[in-house]
Amino acid sequence: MLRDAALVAGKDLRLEARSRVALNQVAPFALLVLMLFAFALDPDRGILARVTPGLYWVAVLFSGLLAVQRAFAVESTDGVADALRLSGLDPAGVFLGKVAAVAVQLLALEVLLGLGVVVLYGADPSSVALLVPTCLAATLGLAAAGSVYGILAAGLRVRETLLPLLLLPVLAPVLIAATSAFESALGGFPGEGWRWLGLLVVFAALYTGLGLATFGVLLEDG
Amino acid sequence: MDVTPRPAPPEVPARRGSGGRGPLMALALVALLAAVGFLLVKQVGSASLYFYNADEAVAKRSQLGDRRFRIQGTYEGTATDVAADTIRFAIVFGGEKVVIEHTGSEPALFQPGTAVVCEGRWSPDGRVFESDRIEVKHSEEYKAENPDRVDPAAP
Amino acid sequence: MTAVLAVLATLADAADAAVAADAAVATEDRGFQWALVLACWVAVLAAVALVAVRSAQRGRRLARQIPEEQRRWM
Amino acid sequence: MNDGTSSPGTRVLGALTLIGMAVLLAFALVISPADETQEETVRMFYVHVPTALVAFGAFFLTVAASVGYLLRRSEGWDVMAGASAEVGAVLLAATLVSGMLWGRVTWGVYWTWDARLTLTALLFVLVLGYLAVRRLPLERERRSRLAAVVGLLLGPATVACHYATTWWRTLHQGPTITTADAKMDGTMLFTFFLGMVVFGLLYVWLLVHRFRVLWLEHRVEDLGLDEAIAERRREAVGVS
Repeated sequence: MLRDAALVAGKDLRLEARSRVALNQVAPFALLVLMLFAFALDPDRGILARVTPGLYWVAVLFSGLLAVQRAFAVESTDGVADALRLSGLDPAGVFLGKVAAVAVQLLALEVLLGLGVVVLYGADPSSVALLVPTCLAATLGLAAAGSVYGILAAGLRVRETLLPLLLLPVLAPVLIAATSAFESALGGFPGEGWRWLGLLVVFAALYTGLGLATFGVLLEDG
Repeated sequence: MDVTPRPAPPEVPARRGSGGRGPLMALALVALLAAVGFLLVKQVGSASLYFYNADEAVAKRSQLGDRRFRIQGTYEGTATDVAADTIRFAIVFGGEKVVIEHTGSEPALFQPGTAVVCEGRWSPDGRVFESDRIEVKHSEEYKAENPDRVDPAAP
Repeated sequence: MTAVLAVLATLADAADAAVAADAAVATEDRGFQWALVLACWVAVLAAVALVAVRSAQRGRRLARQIPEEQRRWM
Repeated sequence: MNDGTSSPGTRVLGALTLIGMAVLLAFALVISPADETQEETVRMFYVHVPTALVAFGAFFLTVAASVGYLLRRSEGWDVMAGASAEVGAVLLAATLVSGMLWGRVTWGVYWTWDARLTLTALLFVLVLGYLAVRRLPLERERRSRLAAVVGLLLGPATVACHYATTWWRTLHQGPTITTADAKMDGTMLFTFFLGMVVFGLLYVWLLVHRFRVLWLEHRVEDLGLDEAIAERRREAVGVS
């Protein structure tokens, strides 16, 4: 299963490395979102500093949505999904591979957005001990939930509208928990942050479990 | 990547139909239940804080600084007007008393003895809590109203 | 802290008058409360009734397209 | 002789529901007393709480039926899951509306983002998403499969929503009716239980009808497909 996962993740990341869609389109989009927030809230520096965690995660969420859509659009076009199914790969392995590929892209995106937040909004990323595990857990949750719904919506004519409708409410807990954890990390009272991190871990575990168990059903005939 | 068809390992059961789904479904259910249970254990009593109780807010006064938060306590005594639309009253919780200066309107059930949640921040000197929104947190107890007491002026 | 206590003492003095005023407001509010209660019940029952009627209409329209023997179980 | 989705059984059920609703209205609006602190607004309790609890029950049936579908792959489970979610969505909408009005008069605000309200809003959106999946223009077997997987997720959301007031600090008050002791006046308690029974009956009544409507929808789909195949055959025969 893990070998299959590595195969799929490798394939996706190689595809990405060659096509550079994430680099050339998703990353600029994410930075653009950050800039738009700054334009909208500029007159009051205080507001921008207070809402930085929320803006950061909203930006991650929206650009993450694009990354997920992209990851599964790749499958549905050239009949790759059929090839995957026929190849006899373990569905759980395919799922893990997809999650890993999406998570790697998301992490790169988060680092980029983190730099943007530090430079543009003046955030202070000194409490790394909480920020890094929060990012990891939230990313795993986003990638796992995104992969479950991504394969579900892949190949449907209405996927552009259906995927956000299904995915955003499901990801709301991640947004809330990650934002709160960041708030307490940036605000200098990390005590509460750890509880939110716990919630993120639960979420990631829940969706990884769900994906492992149901991916076979979802993959059955595309 | 090699995606050429290869024979499925013989021990893998057919993917279609009800056969072979059982263990996976069981796994899914166990995962769901375990996660929910973990969530329950993790979060009971700790709280993602919708509000701080009055005593916690006093204890964390320096930490909270000028952050906006919500504070909860039982409204005691009566409110006095200190400005055109600002009232001052006290809330109590856990043995701590906090004076609230509230600007704006009050909900209908805002009466002495009810638990209230006020939204705002500590004043710069930390003496009073400056609120601009009051929510009444009524209890989960329901008692029939006693007509004699409520309407003493009735003929 | 003493200033706070002094303020509270003044607050307590004004209590009786305020309670009387509150009771008066509360009784006046009854009409408003009834309006909300009735609005709530009407909204809920009307919504359920609307759903039920539309569902029945759709059921009737669909049933006409299906031969009788296929829906004998109903 | 039978031109709709009703049958003798559902007619009896419907009559019981309507009579029960009339009695409930009498108890809720006339017979039961006003509350000591909340006064007349407590009369929203009898619609708010039963609709919420019955809606939660409805979503659990959706989850159970989704599991049933994934295990057995039978059309009945699929239709059951869909019908239950539809009725549950209506009841949850009723809960939200009554809760907003009730909150406006007791808390002083229509809406606040505490754990219970936030989770209820999320649950409602999740159900809307589930119903959107059920409306996808796909071949039925695939649509049912996708819907069943999405339906599973209503389970944790419903549990979290139901226990939100116990797990987290909320503006929303905690449970009134617990097995240990009900913190409620006798007539009020009876009215509440009556409300549970009546909204429960309403749910079952609507569920049966929605089940039949969805079943008929599938039959009409099949009919359309059969006709298309037959037509195609005729064409083929005509050409050759």
